[in-house]
Amino acid sequence: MSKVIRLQPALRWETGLAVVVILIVAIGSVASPDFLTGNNLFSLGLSNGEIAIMTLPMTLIIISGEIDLSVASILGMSSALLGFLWARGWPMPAIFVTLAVVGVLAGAINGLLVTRLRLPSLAVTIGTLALYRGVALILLGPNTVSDFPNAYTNLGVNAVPFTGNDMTYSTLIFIVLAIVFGVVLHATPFGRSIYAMGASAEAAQFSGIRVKRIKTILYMVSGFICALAGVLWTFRLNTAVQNNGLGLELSVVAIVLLAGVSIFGGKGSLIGVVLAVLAFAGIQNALLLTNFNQEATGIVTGALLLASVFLPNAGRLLRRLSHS
Amino acid sequence: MEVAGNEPPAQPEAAGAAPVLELRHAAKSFGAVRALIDGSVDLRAGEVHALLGENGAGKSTLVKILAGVHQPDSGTLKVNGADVTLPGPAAAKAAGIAVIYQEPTLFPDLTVAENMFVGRQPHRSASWIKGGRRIDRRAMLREAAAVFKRLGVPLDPARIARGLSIADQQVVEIGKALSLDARVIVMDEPTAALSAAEVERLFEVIRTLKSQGAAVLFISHRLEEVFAICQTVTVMRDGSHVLTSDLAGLTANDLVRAMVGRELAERPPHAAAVTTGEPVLIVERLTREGVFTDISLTVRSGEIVALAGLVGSGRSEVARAVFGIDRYDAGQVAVHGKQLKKASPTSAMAAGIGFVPEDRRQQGLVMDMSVQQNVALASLHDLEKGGLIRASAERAMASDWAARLKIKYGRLTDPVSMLSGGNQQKVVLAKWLGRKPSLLIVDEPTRGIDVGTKAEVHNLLAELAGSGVGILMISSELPEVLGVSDRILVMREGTLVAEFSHAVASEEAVMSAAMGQHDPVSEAVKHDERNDTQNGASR
Amino acid sequence: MRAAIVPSRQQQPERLRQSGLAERVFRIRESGILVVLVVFVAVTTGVQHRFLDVSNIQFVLVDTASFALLALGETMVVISRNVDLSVGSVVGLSAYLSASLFASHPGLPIPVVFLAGLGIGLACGIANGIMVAAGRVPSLVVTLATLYIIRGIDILVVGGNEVDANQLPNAFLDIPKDTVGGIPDIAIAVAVIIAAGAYYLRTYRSGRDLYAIGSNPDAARLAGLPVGRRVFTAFAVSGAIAGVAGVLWSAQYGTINSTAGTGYELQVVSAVVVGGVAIFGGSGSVTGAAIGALLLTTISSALYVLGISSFWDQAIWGLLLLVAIALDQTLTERLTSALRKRRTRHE
Amino acid sequence: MNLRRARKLALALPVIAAVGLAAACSSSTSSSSAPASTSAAASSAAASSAGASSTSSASTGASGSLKTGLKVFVIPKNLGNSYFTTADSAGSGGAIAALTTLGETGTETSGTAATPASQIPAIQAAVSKGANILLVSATDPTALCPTLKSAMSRGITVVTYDSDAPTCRNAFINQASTAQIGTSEVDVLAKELNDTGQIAIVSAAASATNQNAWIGYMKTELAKYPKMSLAGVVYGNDDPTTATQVTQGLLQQYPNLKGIISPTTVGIAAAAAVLDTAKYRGKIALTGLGTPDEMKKYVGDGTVKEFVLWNPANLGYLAAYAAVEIASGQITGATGQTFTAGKLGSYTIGANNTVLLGPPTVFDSTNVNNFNF
Repeated sequence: MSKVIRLQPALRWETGLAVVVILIVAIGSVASPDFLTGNNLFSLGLSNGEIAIMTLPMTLIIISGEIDLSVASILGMSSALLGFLWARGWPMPAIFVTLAVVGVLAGAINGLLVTRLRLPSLAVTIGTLALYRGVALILLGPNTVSDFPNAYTNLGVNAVPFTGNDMTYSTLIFIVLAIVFGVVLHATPFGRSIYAMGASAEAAQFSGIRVKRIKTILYMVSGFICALAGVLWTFRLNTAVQNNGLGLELSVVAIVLLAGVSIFGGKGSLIGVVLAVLAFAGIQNALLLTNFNQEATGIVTGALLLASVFLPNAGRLLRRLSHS
Repeated sequence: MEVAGNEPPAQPEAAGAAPVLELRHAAKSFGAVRALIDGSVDLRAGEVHALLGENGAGKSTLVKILAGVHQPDSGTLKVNGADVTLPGPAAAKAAGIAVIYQEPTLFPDLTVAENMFVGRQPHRSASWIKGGRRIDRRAMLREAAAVFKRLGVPLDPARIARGLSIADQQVVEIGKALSLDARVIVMDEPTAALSAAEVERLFEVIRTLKSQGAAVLFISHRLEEVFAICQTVTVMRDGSHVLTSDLAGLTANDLVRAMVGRELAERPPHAAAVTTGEPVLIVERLTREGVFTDISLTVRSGEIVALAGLVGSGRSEVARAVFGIDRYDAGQVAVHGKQLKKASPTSAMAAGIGFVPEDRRQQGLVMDMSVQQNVALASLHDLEKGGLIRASAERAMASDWAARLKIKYGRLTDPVSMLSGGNQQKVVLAKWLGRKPSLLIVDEPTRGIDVGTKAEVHNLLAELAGSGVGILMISSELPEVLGVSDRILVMREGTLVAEFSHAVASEEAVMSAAMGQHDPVSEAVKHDERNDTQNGASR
Repeated sequence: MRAAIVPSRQQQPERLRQSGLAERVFRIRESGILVVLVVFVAVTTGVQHRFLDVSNIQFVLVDTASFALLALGETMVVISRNVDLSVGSVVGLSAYLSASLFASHPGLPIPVVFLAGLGIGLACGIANGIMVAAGRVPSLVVTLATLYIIRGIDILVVGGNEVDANQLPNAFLDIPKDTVGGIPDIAIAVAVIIAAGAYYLRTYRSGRDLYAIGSNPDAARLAGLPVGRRVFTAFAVSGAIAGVAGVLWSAQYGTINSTAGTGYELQVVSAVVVGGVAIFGGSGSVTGAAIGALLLTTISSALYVLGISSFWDQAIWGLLLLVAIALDQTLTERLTSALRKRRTRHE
Repeated sequence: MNLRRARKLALALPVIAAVGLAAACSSSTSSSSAPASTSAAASSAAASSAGASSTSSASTGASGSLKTGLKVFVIPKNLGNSYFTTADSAGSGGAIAALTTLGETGTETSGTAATPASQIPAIQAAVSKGANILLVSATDPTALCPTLKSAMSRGITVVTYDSDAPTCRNAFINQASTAQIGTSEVDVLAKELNDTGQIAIVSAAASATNQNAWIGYMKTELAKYPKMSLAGVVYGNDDPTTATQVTQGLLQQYPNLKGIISPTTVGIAAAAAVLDTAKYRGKIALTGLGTPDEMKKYVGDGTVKEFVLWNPANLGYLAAYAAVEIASGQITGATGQTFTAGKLGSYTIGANNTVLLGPPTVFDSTNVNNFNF
C-alpha cells in the first residue's frame, strides 16, 4: 500500500523543487540586484557546468538500481591524462580520441565488475574512485600543465556566439545532453528498461530486457561523459592537475537524490534533476551574493537532501506516527 | 452481502472446549480500501480450521491481524477468553500465536537454530545491559535439534539458512512455533509452493501439532487438501466472513459456491479436440550439470504439454534454460526448426516463445510499474516508432488485453501491485499474449490465485491451444495437470522418467512416476537435499 | 541504500550450508586479509628492514588506532544493512569543539574532554539514528545529508579560528605518544574496545539482532525484533565513536581547524569492506574491519618508508579494495561448490 | 558549555563585518585628516627605522586624495584558514583593518577549499556585486586568469598577495622574496646543524607553485653547504594526516636524517607533532614557515629552535593600501613608483609590478611569545 501512497507525492516533489528554485531566484534577486544579471548567470553556468553534466548519467545509473561514485575520479583522470599527453606534444585531436576511449574503458571496468562479477556497485565504485584518482596522481604527480592553446581554453571561459554572452559552452552542452538523456529515459524502450530493472532486475530479465548489457552501457556512457567533463574542467581552469574535481562525486549524487530520484532505483525524472541542478547552483550563488560565502551551502544542500526523502514520505510517516 | 455475514460463528459446531482464540468482527481499512470488513474466526485446541476465500477476500489481512502486523480498526480478539490487543508481532508471539507464511522469511546469513531462536536465544547469565544477553550457543543447538526430532525431520540446526528449500524453510518456521510452544499456529497457504510429497510431510507435521493440542488455522486454495487435513472451515468473501461450519457434510462445491457466490464449471474444459500441428518447440538432450540431464521433448502447435514432477525435480530449471534465463551445458533448443542462442531470452522471444514464470511478484511483474507498463514491457520494440514508444499504441494494447482477459483494474496507470493475485497473473499473461507467441511456457500458472480466476486461466490456455499456440505447462496441481493437458511429461531428479497421454494419465500414475515408487517421506527428504545443491548450481 | 547495492536475490552468491563452514569462511575471510598484510609487511621489510623498526610500528599502530575505532562503529551500521557517511564530519566537529574546551577552560581534566567529544558524536549519531530508524528513509541519503550539514556547522563554528598545540595540555598531546612496553597506549585501548565490540556482536542478543536485521529486515520486523531501536543504537554508537575519534584526532595533530577529518567517510567504508564485511549487511566481523584498517594504514606507511612516491598510494588502495570484494565473492562461491561435492559423497 | 562558545564563534564573523562597516561609514569624512596624520607619523617612524626613502609630503598628498567608499573584496585561497584570517581580518590589523581606516568597505569572501574551482565562484560573485578592488591570493597561477582578466577589463583593480597570478593582476604583494625564504630557511637549519647532515623537505601540495619555487632556491642554497645533503622532498598536501605520515616515513627511510624543512604552516605543525617525542626532540632539527601560535608549544619544549615567517597581518595591510592607491589612480602599479602604506611606511614597486613586504621574521624562544597569529 505504502508504495501506492508514495507515488503521487513523488510526482509532487518535482513541483516542490520548482517552487524551491523560484524561491531561490526570488530571494537571490531581492538580496542582490546582480543575481539575475547575464554576467552572473554566465559565471553561474561556468562554475557548475561540469557537475551538471555529470548528474545526467548518474541519474540513469541510480534509476537502474546502481550507483557510480567514481565519476569525479574519472574526471580527474581524464584531466590529468589530457595534461600528460599535451605535455608530451600529442596533437589535441589525438588526445580527445584517447580520452574518450579511456573514459569509456573506465566505465566499462565499473560495469563489468558490477554485472559480470555481480559485485555491489557501491563497493566497486568506491574502489575505482581510489583507483582512477590514483592513476591521475601517477600520471601527473606534482606537476601542473597549464600551457594549453587559447583556442581551446577560450572554449572553457568564453560565451557561445549569438547567446548575448550569457551562455557558456558547458551550459550549452548540458542543455543538449539533458534533452537527449530526457528523451532516452522517458520515451524510449531503453529508458523504460532502465526503470524496469531499477524496480525489479529479475522481472526485467524475465521480460527479455538485457539487464547486464544495459547497465554496462550506462557505466560506459557515464565514463565517457565524465571524461568530457574532465576536458571542460581542464580548459575552463587552463590547468591539468591530479586533484581536479576531487570530491565532486558526493555533490553529483546529492543533486540526483535531491531531484527525488530513489536511491533504490526505479523512480525519478530528468526534469527533477534539471531543477535540482538549478537549485544547487542557485543556492551557492545566492549565498555568495549575500555574503554568506559558501559556508552555509553545505547546510542548505543537506537540508534540501533530507527534505527530498522526508517530504515525499510525509504522508506515510504521519500515518505511522498517528498509529503509534 | 449475506445476512450470515454479520453473525458470529454459531456455537453448536463448537467441538468441545471453549475456543483458544476468538476473533470477532475485525475490520481494517487502508486509506480508502476496506481490506477487511467483518473478520470473525474461532480456533480450538487440537483442531485444524480451514480459512477459505478468493484472493482479496481479506484472508491475508485477517492473518496479519492475528500476527500483530496490522492493528484492526475495530473488532475484538480473545485468547483463552481474555481480551488481548496485539500492537506488534512480538505481542502476538507472547500471546502464543505463531504465523507460518507461504514463503517464510528467514535470515539467510544466520544458522537454522538462530533463525528459530532469534530475539530470544537461550542465554547464560542474567544480563547487565538491557537487551544484551550472552547467548548459549550449545543450548540453542540442543533445543533446535530436539524440536526437529519431535517433528521427525532431519534438518541440521547448525547450517546456514541460505539455500534451504521452501519446504525446509517452513519446517524451520514451524520448529520456531513449536519452540515457542505456540498454541495457535496460523499457516498462510503453506502448501502453495510444495510438491505433493512435501505436502504429505507437512500434513504429518500438522497432525503431530494437532495431537499435541495446538489450534491450527490452515489457509489454502486446494480444496482437496482442506478436506484431507481440516475439521472445521470458515469461508470469507469481499472482506466479510460468510460461512463457518464443520467440514463434515460439506462438498467442494458448497465451499466454492460460498467463496465465489456462483456455480463453476466442474472441470477445466479440455483441448484434446484440437488436431495438433507440426512441432513448435524441439528440445534435444538438454543438460545442465547437477540440475537436469538429457531432456528431450517436443511441443506441437495447438498442443498443451504438462511438465509434472516434484518441486526441485528440475522442471522450472528446464523452462528457464529453454527461455534463456539460465545457460545449459549440452544439448540444443529449436523453435520452428530454428536453433536458439544459449542464455538469451531475447533470441527466445524473437523465436516466438513467451514465458509466464513461477514467481509472479518477483519475476512476472514489476510491481512498482503501472498495469499498462507491465503489459507493454515485453513488446516495447513493437510499440516504438523512430525509437520512441508511442504512448497511444501502448495504452491501446493494454486496454485491449485488459478487456480480452477481463482484468479488473482501476486505472491502467495504477501500479500493478494494487491488483489481486489473479488479476496480476492475467497481466503477466497479457504481457506475453501481446507478443502473439507461437509457444507459451507457463510455470505454475494458477498458484495462489482464486478458484474463479483459476478457471478463467484454464479456459484461456485451452483457447490459445485452440488457436494453434503450443503450450508447455509446469504445474504441481495434479487436477490441473490432468485436466488441462494433452500430454504429460514427468520429471524426477533432473531427468524425464515418464510420458502419459491425456487418455491414460491418472493422478496415481503420475505421482508414482514422479516419486519413483519410493516411500514419499524419505524420497522427499532426499530430493530436498539435492534441491539445495541444485540451487547452488543454478545460481 | 540496499537496492542500490544488493544484487537481486537470484544474483546473490550461494552462501554456505553449515555454521562450521560459515565460521571457517569468516575466518578464511579474515585470514585472507591477514595473509595480504603479512606478505606486504614481509616484502616491505625485505626491501627496507627499518619498516619493522619499533618506532615505525608505533607510528602505524597510532595512525591505525582512530581509524580502526571508526571502522568498529561503521561495521555495526553496515552489518545492519545501512551506511554512515557522516563520520568524517563528526570527527571534524568533535575535534574542534573538544579541543576548544581546553582553550577556553585551561586545566580541564582530560577525561571530561573525551566525554564531551563522545557527547558531541553521540548527538550527531542520535540525529542520524532517529532519521533512519523512525523515518525509515535510506541511510545513504540521510548520512550524505548530515555529512554536509555537520561539516557546514563545523565551518560556521570554527570560521577562521583554530586551536593550536600550545593551547592544549601536554598530557593530552602525549596521549598518542605514551607507550606501555613499546606499544602505544591508544593502540591497546582501541584493541580492547574492538575486542569488546567483537565479543558483543558475536555473543549478545542485541548484537546478533544487528546481523539478523541486515540479513533480512522484513523478517526481522515479522520476528518482532526491535529493528528501529537496534538500527538507532548502531548509528548512535557509530556517532559516539566518531566523537571519541575526533578527540584523538586533536590529540594527535595538535592543530585543529575546520578541515579536520575531511574525506574520512570513504576511507572508513573501504576499510570495512576490505575487512570482509558484506556491504549489503548480514555478515562480516569487527575484527576483520579492524584488520582492514590496519592493512590500509600499513600500505600507506610502507609506501612512504620505501620512498615510493606516495602517488601510488591511491591506486594501490583502489586495486586492493576491488581485489578484496572480488575474492570474497569467488571464495564463498568456491566453498559452496566444494560443500556440494562433499554432500553428494555423503549420500 | 562548548555549545555556548560555539554560538559565540558563529556570531563573531557577522559582528566583526558589521562593526567594520559602521566604522567605515562614520569615519568616511573625518578619516581624510586623521589617518593622514597617523600615517605620516607612522611613515616617518618607518622611514627612520627601515630607512626607506620617502618624503612625508608625498605620503600625505597621496593618502589625502585617495578615493573612499570603494567596494573591496578580499579573497584568500580559502576560508577557515587561520593564516588568511590573520592577513585579512580587522581584528588582527590585516587588510580589512587598513581598508576601514581608508574609508573603504572591505569584505572577505572565498571558497571553503583551496582550489581554483572553489575560489573562482567567489571572485565572480564579487565582480557581480560591483567590486572596485579584488585582493586575491591565487590558488593557481593560471586557472584564475580568465576570471581576473575579465574583472580587470571591467575596470576593477586586481592586486594579488601571498600567492601570485603573474599575468593577470595590476600588482603582486610579495610577503618575502622567494629567494629570501628559500635561502633563509636553509641557513637557519644549517646554523642548527653546524653545516653538516642529511636533511629532507616536507612540502605542501605537489602542485603548489610558491612551494616549488622556494624548494628550488633551497637546493641552490644547499650547494653552499658541502657537508649537507638533501635526502628528498615529500608532499603532505597541507593535510595533517598525510603530512604526519610522510614525516614518519622520512624518519624510517633516512635513519641518519638530521634536519627537516617544511615551508608550509600545516606541514611544519604536523612534523613538529611527530618529532615532539624524547626520541627525536633536539636530535632532528626542524624549521620552515610556521605561525607563532602553532609553533609556541614546540619552540617552548625545544622541538623547534627557529622558524621563519612574515607578519600576515602586515601583508594584508600593505596589499590593501597598494590596491587603494592604484584604484585611486595615485599609482599605476608600474615598477619604480612609490607609495605610503599607513603605519608600514613607504614602499617602492619592484620588478614586474611586485611590492616586497620586507625580510621575513625569524622566530625563536626569545620573541615567539610576542606574536599572536
